[in-house]
Amino acid sequence: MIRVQEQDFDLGTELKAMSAGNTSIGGLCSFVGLVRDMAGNADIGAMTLEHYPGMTERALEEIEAEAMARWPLEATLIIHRYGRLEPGDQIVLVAAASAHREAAFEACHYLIDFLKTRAPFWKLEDTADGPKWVDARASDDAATARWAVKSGGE
Amino acid sequence: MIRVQEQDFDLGTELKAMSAGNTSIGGLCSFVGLVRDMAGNADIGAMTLEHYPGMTERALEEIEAEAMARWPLEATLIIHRYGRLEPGDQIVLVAAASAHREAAFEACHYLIDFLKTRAPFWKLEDTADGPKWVDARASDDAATARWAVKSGGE
Amino acid sequence: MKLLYFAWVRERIGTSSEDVARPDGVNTVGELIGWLAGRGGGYGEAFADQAHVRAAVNQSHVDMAHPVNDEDEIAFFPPVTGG
Amino acid sequence: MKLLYFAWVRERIGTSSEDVARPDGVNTVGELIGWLAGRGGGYGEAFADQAHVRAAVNQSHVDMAHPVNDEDEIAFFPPVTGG
Repeated sequence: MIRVQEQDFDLGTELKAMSAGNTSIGGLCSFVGLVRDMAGNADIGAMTLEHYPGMTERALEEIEAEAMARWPLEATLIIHRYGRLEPGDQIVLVAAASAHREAAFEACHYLIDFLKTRAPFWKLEDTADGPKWVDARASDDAATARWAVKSGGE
Repeated sequence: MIRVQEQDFDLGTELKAMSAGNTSIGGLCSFVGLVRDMAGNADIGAMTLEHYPGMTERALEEIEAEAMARWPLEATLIIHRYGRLEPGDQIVLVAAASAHREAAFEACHYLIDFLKTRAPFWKLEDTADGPKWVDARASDDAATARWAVKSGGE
Repeated sequence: MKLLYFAWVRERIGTSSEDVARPDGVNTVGELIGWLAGRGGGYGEAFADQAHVRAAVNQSHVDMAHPVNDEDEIAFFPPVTGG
Repeated sequence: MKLLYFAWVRERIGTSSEDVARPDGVNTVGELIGWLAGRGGGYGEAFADQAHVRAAVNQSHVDMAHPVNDEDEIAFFPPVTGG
């Protein structure tokens, strides 16, 4: 399941709903991304997340479908927020549940890596010099690229 | 933090407590292990987890300390249950929080891999032929061994 | 064609969307960028550094050689920074 | 020495712990296993397949060559299966 929303989400509720009633699940791996204060940059705080409604949902559904095709998963979840976010706020949740822990870990990692380079979101950060668009990071491209050569099995 | 307990734990409460008030955290990765029904083996259901009180806590603390030394982590959590567990029940929670997502993912993965091969727990499964001790899996040893050759960075 | 702009591409151009009739000779995303940049002003600024502009056609990421058609929804934006 | 047994090692021996005076010539975990196995009965069964018995001395995993001393807490158990 994927959701794109402005409001916050409750981590425990979301994760419990994924595994509830499915006793084929042996492992549930999740990752939550949070807005952090930049160390030594007290002037960087809140941010505003812009996205491309329509394409965002498509991109997330594609990433989810790819993970489902690549690993034996019982459930996946992607929730991504947009709008105004303060330090400590939850930005994104990705999770994967499987009979096997390696599949759950790898699929969860895959979801966040591809989301970072494919989902159409843009971060506008508050700084002492005014709002500033965050630059994409080469390390995120590298994180996505490695899945092309890694074996997808367990 | 590590905890060894018979009672269940609330996933959302535990994960929220890890990141509460720490805005240096950019990512929180967690893994929950659950008792699963073996596909095609409806006769395998509940299990009883035995452990070695004292050594269990020591082993988990060591694993946690090793992860803390290897990655730049803001918080880690290991909760492992013992006693009687039914299909769908939570067995174990491991989680790692860091400024960086790769560190959170790798440390979380490391925690569960080492816990599987070093923490003194033994599973006694109910089967149609009576209770049966679960055999250790070679794949768990392999999962631990790979950390010896993998780079510990991000 | 329906054109959409996001993040600093949107800010430089000064609008988030517009309808444009496909000009003669504009058959690819790259050619459309060239034509838009030729409008000057905010468009010139937005497309001055084409290495940092990405495109989607009908809500899928595409490269500069991708064809554009009259009924397409075409979006321009910086490299994404979600997650 | 305080000896502890877990899982099927415990079941085969029939007790979870016992105090034992270190016999002459028993200076390593491996030698202790040999001496315990020589007791026969449940001990013989528990240590028949030594490849599947693991040991801890003072709550740390050790190999068969590890020394044992009079005041040690020494545990024997199958390979662990937690998580």
